Amino acid sequence: MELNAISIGFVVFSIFTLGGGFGVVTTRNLFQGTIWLMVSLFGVAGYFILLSAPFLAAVQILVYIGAIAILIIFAVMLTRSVARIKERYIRILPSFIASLALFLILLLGVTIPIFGAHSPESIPEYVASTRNLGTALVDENGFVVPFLLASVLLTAAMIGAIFIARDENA
Amino acid sequence: MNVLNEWAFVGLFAVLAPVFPALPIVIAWLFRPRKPNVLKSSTYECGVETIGDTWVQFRVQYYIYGLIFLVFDVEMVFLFPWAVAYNEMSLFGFVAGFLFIFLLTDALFYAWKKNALDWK
Amino acid sequence: MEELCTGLCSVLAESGADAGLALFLSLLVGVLLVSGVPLITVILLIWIERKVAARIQDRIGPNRVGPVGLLQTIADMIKLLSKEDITPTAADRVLYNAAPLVSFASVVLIWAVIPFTPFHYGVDLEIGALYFVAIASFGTLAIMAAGWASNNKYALLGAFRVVALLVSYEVPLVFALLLPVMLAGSMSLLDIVNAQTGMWFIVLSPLAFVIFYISSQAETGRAPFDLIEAESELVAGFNIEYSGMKFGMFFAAEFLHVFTNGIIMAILFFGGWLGPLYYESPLIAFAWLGAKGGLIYLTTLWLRNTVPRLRIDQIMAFNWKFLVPLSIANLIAVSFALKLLQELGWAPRDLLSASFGELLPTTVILLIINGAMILYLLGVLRERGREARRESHDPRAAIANVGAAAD
Amino acid sequence: MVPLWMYLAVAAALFSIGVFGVLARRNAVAILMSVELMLNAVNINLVAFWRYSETGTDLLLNGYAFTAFVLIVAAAEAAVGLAIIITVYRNRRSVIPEEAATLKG
Repeated sequence: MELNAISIGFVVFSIFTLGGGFGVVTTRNLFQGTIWLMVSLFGVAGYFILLSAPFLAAVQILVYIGAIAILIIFAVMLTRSVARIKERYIRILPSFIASLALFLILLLGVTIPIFGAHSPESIPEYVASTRNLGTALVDENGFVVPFLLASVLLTAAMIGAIFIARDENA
Repeated sequence: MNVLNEWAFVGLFAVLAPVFPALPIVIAWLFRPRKPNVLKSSTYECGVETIGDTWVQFRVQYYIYGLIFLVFDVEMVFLFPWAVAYNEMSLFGFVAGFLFIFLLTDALFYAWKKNALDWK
Repeated sequence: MEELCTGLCSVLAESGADAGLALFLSLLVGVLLVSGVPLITVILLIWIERKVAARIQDRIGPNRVGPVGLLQTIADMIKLLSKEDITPTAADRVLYNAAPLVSFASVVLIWAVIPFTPFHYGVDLEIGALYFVAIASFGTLAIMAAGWASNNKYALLGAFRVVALLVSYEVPLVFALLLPVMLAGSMSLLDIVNAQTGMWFIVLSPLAFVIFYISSQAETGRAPFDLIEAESELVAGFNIEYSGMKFGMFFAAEFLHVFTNGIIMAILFFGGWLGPLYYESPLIAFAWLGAKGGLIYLTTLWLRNTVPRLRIDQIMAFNWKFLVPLSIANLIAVSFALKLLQELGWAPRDLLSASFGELLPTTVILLIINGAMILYLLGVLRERGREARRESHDPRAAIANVGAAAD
Repeated sequence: MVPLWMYLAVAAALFSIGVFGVLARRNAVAILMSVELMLNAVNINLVAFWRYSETGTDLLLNGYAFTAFVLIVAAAEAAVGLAIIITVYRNRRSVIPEEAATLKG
């Protein structure tokens, strides 16, 4: 892995992604946890750019930093416990061992089969643009059914969430 | 310039953009007077002692607005590609996009009828 | 800046520098050139803002420092530099200090994609229009962080109200933004400008421009949506605990944001640099863009100084019950009509190469549709206004209204 | 370019961090945030496999489109999940999942 813009970007975004992830699971303060989550997801958006999917990166920032962060912060403020939760963690050691084991299994199971394969030189030069995605989304041989199902899902989520969260007494 | 060089430009811009506002703040840090005292650096509350915690309870309406915004924002994931491909698509493609928007409008209509859009 | 970058890059590479280093240096020069534009304008903007406000309110405005008060902003900056910078003990120091930086940076970053002339721009991203919306969300998060990190009730309440306002008005903004993207068939701002060679998008979809204009006025926190600095109600809003230069940064960001939105509107709806003789020289093209953006900017100042502030419940009701349904209806109506025309063969499928004559039937039909919608809306608004006036004359209803407002 | 396995390794690490958060945190909002981390780890994998797959001449959009769908599901999950947390908190004054297990016999 020689030193160039992409590898520098990869290292920087890895630090963002993993550091943010650690921040999320370790901070006691949920507001700071949200900010850490956004740092982590910003790193993921950076990966998308490195992987030539800038549209997904922009959408990632729009959806997570623009909307989900705000929503989580609103929820944190709404559910602030009067009695602070004393202990941060439960079952800390078993959880740690379990997730470490999972990480090792994933690492071994995922990297060994593809190690060396898919050399960087063989990846396609030409990548799909947003226009290709748009055409495929509404193509009857493409993704038109999932496209409409996504709309149904969002509608259901919005109606359901409003129904649950609405305060009838107010 | 290829695609990644463009993003290198944006990345460099993103690194430098916070530096511009940071410069005057750092300069101010060099020159400004420093006379802190307990009263000055206490939390502002119209001159009286702060009562209780900062974290007052908020109304659920904030969450509802955030929620509706989230759904419409996520909708953009599909609507932007749809708009970009608009000129090339057939009537079928337009109808699919129309249905997509129409379903979401239903949800907005539901919220309206349930008075979830009122500030209360 | 593309040609400059590649030119500089090749010169540097020929002089024996490492290729990567040459690229980095040329990119750096490009970044400094592009970011110089907003940084220099912001100093001028504050002066224009104060001068225009003063003229509208029948005052003279700054006129002491320098010719016609031009150096007033510099003097103010020096004053702010010498101010003590108070950080409350209870504040979250990291977020408290980072918030003004992110707030300002989120506005400056928009300038990376703005095409100044056909050949001079930072970058021409494939997703330019979406980039503009995505970057703005950093500003929202910065305001939220500023309110929370101050650890002050009023700051947090102010931040909540502002963020609720900002996210609400982003919905019609993005729906209105979809129309230029749809007409041009591209998100790149360069393509959007080039697609307007035949006809400006303001003519093809005036309603989208009106929606975009109103919601960007709200996005920047200007009157009648200026809950951000409703000093008479919220002490000062989210920036109550800020002082000195950090406080100044929030304000500089706001001033710059208004102007940036003016430029964006000029690009999306008024054809950017297009105008007579724009191809003669990049300077003329740049002047056209500046003139159009500046004119839109002046109207926002005019609005700001004439329209009174609304209550938050009115602002929210206006957005969710009027602007959002309207923007959706507008998108559906225009896209349906255009698709029908394209299927009939009356409208060109590619605006990038369509001439004025080819676009004429489309324009007329779209204008009729938009006009009908606008007339209908004006009727609705007039009726609502009449109702509101009738209610306010009825003393019992007025008392009920006061009770609702106090909640 | 960075080899594919590096992206997958980072995604695996992010996923494991998310799993740890889900198992060990007590606050429901924190658990939800950890779930978001896991979903994003999956998204990294999807996009990386999409980018590195040898397509030849025709364009494969499956990975690209699937990521967009995962994003939508993540958003819907966050919206409904947080709404449930708010309601549970309003009724029971608690954000700890174990304490809201009234349906348990």
